[in-house]
Amino acid sequence: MTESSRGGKPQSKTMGETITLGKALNHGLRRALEDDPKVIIMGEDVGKLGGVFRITDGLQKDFGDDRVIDTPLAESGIVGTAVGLAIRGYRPVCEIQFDGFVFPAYNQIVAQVAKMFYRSLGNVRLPIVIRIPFGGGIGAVEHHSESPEALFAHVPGLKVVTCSSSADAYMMIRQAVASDDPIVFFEPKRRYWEKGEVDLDADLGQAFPLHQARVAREGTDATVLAYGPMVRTALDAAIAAAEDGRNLEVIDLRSLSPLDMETVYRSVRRTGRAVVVHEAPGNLGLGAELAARITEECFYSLEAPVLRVTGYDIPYPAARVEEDFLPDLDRVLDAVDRSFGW
Amino acid sequence: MTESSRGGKPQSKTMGETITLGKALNHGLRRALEDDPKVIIMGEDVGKLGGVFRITDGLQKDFGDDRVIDTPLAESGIVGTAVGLAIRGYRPVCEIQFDGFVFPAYNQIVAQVAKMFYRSLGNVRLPIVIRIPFGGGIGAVEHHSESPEALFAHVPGLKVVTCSSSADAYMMIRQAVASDDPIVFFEPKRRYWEKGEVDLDADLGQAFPLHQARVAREGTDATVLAYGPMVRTALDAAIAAAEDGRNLEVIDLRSLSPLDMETVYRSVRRTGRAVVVHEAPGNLGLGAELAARITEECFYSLEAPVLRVTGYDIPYPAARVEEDFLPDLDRVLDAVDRSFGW
Amino acid sequence: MANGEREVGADAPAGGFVQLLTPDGERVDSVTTTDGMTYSVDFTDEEYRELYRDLVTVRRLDAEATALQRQGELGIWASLLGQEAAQVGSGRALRKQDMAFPTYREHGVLYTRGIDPIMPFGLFRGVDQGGWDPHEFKFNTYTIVIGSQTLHATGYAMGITMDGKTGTPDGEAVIAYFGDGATSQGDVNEAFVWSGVFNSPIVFFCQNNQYAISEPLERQTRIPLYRRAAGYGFPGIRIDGNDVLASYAVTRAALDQARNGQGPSLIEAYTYRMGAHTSSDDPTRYRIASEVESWKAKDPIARVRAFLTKQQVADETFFAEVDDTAKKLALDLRERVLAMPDPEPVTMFDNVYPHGSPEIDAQRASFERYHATFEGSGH
Amino acid sequence: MANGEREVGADAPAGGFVQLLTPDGERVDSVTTTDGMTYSVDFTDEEYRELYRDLVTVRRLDAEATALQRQGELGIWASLLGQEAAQVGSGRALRKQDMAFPTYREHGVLYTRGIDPIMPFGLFRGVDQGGWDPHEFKFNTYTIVIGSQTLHATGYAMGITMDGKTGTPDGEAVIAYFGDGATSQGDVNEAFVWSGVFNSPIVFFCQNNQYAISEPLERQTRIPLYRRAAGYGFPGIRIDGNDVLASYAVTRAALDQARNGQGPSLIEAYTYRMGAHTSSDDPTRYRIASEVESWKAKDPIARVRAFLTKQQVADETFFAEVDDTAKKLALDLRERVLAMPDPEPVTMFDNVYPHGSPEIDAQRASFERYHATFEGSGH
Ligand SMILES: Cc1ncc(C[n+]2csc(CCOP(=O)(O)OP(=O)(O)O)c2C)c(N)n1
Ligand SMILES: Cc1ncc(C[n+]2csc(CCOP(=O)(O)OP(=O)(O)O)c2C)c(N)n1
Ligand SMILES: [Mg+2]
Ligand SMILES: [Mg+2]
Repeated sequence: MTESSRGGKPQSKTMGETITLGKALNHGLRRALEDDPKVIIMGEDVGKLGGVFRITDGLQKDFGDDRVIDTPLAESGIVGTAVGLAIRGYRPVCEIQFDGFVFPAYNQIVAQVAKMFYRSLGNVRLPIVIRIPFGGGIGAVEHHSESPEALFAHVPGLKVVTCSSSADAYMMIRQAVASDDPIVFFEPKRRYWEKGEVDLDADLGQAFPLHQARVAREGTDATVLAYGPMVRTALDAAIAAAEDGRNLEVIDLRSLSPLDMETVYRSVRRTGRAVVVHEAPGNLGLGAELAARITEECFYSLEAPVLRVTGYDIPYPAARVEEDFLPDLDRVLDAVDRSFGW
Repeated sequence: MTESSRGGKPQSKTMGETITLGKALNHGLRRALEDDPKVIIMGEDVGKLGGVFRITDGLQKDFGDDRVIDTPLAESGIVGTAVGLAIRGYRPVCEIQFDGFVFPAYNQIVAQVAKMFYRSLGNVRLPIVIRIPFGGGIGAVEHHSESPEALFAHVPGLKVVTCSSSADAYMMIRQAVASDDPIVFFEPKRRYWEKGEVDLDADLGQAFPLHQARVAREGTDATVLAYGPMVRTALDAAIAAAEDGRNLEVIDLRSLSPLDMETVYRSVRRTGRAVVVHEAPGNLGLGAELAARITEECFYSLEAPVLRVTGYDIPYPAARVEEDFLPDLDRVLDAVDRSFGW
Repeated sequence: MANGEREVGADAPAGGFVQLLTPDGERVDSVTTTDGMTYSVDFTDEEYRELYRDLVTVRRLDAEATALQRQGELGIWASLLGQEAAQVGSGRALRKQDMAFPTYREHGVLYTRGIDPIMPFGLFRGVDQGGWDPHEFKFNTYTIVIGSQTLHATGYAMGITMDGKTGTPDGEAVIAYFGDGATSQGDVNEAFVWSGVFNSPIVFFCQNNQYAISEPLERQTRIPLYRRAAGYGFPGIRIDGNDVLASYAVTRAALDQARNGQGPSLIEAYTYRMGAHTSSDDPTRYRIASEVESWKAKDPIARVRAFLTKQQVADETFFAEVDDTAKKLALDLRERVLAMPDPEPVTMFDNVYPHGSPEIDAQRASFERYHATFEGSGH
Repeated sequence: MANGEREVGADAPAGGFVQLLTPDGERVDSVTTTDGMTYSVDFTDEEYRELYRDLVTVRRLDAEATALQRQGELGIWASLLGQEAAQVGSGRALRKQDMAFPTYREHGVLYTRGIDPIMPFGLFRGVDQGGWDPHEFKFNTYTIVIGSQTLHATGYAMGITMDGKTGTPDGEAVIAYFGDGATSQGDVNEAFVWSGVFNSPIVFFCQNNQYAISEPLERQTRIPLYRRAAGYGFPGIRIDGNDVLASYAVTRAALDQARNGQGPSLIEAYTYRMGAHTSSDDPTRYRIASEVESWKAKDPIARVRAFLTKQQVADETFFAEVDDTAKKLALDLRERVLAMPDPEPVTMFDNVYPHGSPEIDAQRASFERYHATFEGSGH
């Protein structure tokens, strides 16, 4: 920034502010509330407290308790009443306090939210966003560190997205709220405090498409597929690999359902190797689907099978060993090595 | 059966009776109730009605309403109280009336049933069986034809099995009830009325292991992997393929978690081709996991990618078009053709 | 709300209920409950006759559906036989602006909303999952998963309050239908919590038809269901569910209270499922014939006919004309059901997402390609 | 059960509560409710002193935990500060054969069950998910998902009936703990349905500490919580949750009714969470200091001390000894917590399935192989 631009009245903001991912979500929700009077936020402790992660901080104060609603403590109730509010014309954004507490609402999500549009032959739209902070690495007790995204991505009628940076957090939450599709929005809770640049004036119409993957780092030797909290891990691995002379491409999937496979295929056809990284247990995780599709589509381009670096097929373990459960830089590099050694 | 054996007192039963799969389950549950006074059955309409599919027919009459319990209409309550009964020393067998009605119990299943053993450091065992009639093809309305098995197989701490024949139905339900692991037992509802031979005197100790896959038909040219209702479809396809000179091996997976991959690998290494068949939507279905594992393990043996023949990624459609949704003989053969054409 | 002596009608269960028309067709002028609510109706002769017509019509259509199912034309049917008064009374009590959330059995309420009675047949025939526009008719889709719709109804009612559409006589209100079995589901009880906390304009209308498939009421509760409401701080009342006048009067009053800003209430319509749970069910396995017989004497239609006759509000000519008109409607319905085309298989890919999905598009395309290969091959 | 005038104690909320010891340390001899139950205690001096010791001890241990958390030795802590009377009174009311199902905050009840107080620290330190044997101590694992344990408790109680262990004075009973927020969960309401239908020997013990994290009671109900029970057909009663005598007397009576075959009941212990929800919480965001102040005057321990002093049941020497012993226990606890070893990472593969799983075995083996490659490399 030049001296003069700093002094003068900025005509066109360049890249805007550097804020945490959590704050970016907060700004995005604020914009959504401003942009459409039908948008409401509901959940446990979202009001005065601003949510346990402060993602809704200040919103009830500014928009009133009719638009930012502290609900009774019952997740089925949160999502079930959101369905009714959506039928009434509202656009509810539901906050689930932690990943492990979404299951009381699972029935309403898979049997109602996902199906009402289909059931009603397109007559009833449910523009509902269900926000879920997910993933581990924060030293928490049971139920506070899970990655249940596959349990939603498997369900037709839902769309599932997740963000990995402040910029995406800000735009994607706005896009999700503006979409008429029911969307489960996973927030990488251990990245809430990581900072990044956000253009707060960005126009929704110009945004990168919500359901498109993004090449987070270009590379030539192998493709690392990640999303949410693991994008940072994958990028770190790519930096480390570069030191060993290996040039990894990192793709941030962003949309988990639908998957933007074109971006993935394009990369893997070039690199011939793919490694998928996620925190969720490997068995029937996103890595399985990605591996299956990549293999079918890029069969003759693959130099090695698609490898998976994931959580183990055990309940999320005690905090003191979670670092051994979670994929990290070393495990990603190990998988890349194995791919090259195939 | 010879004239004399029919007249005399049978010393050793040969293969026993020919009964429907549903009746085999009924016999198996009866045996389980007889064998262990701690076994109880609970669910909606399991008593006088014998369940909507009559799987528990006559059991309340013979074992009393303390052992075959008609519960209030609430699935979370059924599974949640089963947890308490299990802690008390009982071995509850819960019936969920239809696949689409298990979701109110999902929270209790994934956060409690699956985790109590882990949480308690092995102090609390929950020998619970959750029976779920699943799959389509019976011309039913919404929620009565779903295949949610992946939503359970993805969850660590649960074991998931399904049967495809009367003989397996009889033994597997007994094995499941006798196991201390929490087991989700999927019953192929549209096969309830298919008949097969069952040795009612079979000894539990001699049974084929519960979590082992079975080669349902030996073949050399390609491996078809199926489970539950699709095993019959796969076998039919194999017969049709044989007419075209293609010799398909059909594997009945039986256990969906854990998967018996050794049996699968052994076959695919031989045939070089695999097709997975299931009714559930393809995205993140069992086929994805099987494809991922097979590709990783048999990379250099595969002549073509593992192909999937599955339900589409849409809500289960109206009954009048379900035959177009469900994998059938033609679609299996088409996939086999595509595999050979790769 | 404790139901007091004044509410005990003929054949009332212990605890009594609000009854304005006895099984014999005697009118009870008005009923005042222990907490001071007075219920009565003030219908013109014409209105009485139209109520009768509704009752006969919905029963006749239901009978046609049962016949169609037996002939293999429907996959399944959930009959409302015996529950006509509960449904027609409460349905007619709704004002135009009120919204209803049904289960899978509210064909009578659907009829009162002015929806073409053929609508539910798509679902039961298996050609779709329900075809009407819930917004146009203010009658949501049928809901099969027990209890779910009570939370939808509660959310909708919260929205009415947020829209400022309560507190006046022409405000809006919601009615949520559910059965006796449903009262055990967590969702229904959460709906009670929510609507109490938010004082939402909603009437919970529970048709206690004594059974949840094979399970008698005692499997769901040990006290009368209307008393559940007291635990959440709003009124509960039991009505003779076979009395269309009580159903009308009490629902109308509860809806008006709701629209006036007085919050939720629960109505337990004490009735009986005269037929099987659905066409797949065999009730002889779990209930005795004499029980069904005793309820025949409380038929919801016979009593209105007796009343109309005694009061000379209607005569045999009228009754015959009603039967005849209903029959014609039923035959018309039958014809139209038989003519319902099977959907094009490829339409199963429609309406998965408002904004569509490239994955669905790809699957639709591959489905079409695949089926094209069979063209002319007899498939 | 409506709470009548006799139950109104000092500082009672509207509707009253059972109080046997006022905040000033005055004993109320006995309380008779409108439905004829009389509550009183008959403790020896020694028993009073031991109750006091329990209260002081659990508070002291809790304070140590809070300190340990601040020092980074625990990941999180859910303090029971302010709820000692509710927990110690109800915990001591349990007989040896009774089974308890706690939330994550029942450290006081855990203590009364004879479990080593270090046990919950595994969970909060992050070395395990809870270590004691629920069968040995008749105290189940902590449950974090709100409400789930109430159904487990109900099932366990059904099992007691099936075992024929009710209907006698030495029968068994169950107590299920949960908070005010939990009353909104479907599961808790289903537990009410179930236990009513099966007349199960269970006491639902709700610690209404006025908040569910930041949300005040009004977000969960518009009437007192104890009245919820009436909707399911069993008694509900409110007690002064800061009165250890009321907590003991009413819980003991409810458990004895349960073991005698008289079925479930609900106790609402009206109390206050003096600290933060957990160590991660900042209560200044949602509640005012004066509210906390007003509850300090109702402290559950001060009143017992005042009573013991007035009655000359205990003197300063005794109080000093109790403090001293509690302090020693706390320091011992601290040392043992600091000495708690981090688990071997590979143990995370243990106890996934009673019968094990080849998949877990394979992952454990590959985990070990992978880690072996780092040996000596500083990892
Ligand atoms: C969650 C769920 N569980 C089970 C079922 C299967 N089922 C359909 S109707 C029914 C009984 C419903 O009883 P009730 O609520 O009294 O309504 P009724 O059918 O008597 O009108 C059951 C158990 C279902 N539809 N949804
Ligand atoms: C199903 C579920 N949703 C949300 C949470 C997060 N959470 C933990 S404690 C709590 C509040 C509980 O309030 P209450 O029942 O009153 O108990 P208290 O903590 O006050 O003792 C919440 C919302 C949870 N643990 N489980
Ligand atoms: Mg019913
Ligand atoms: Mg609380």
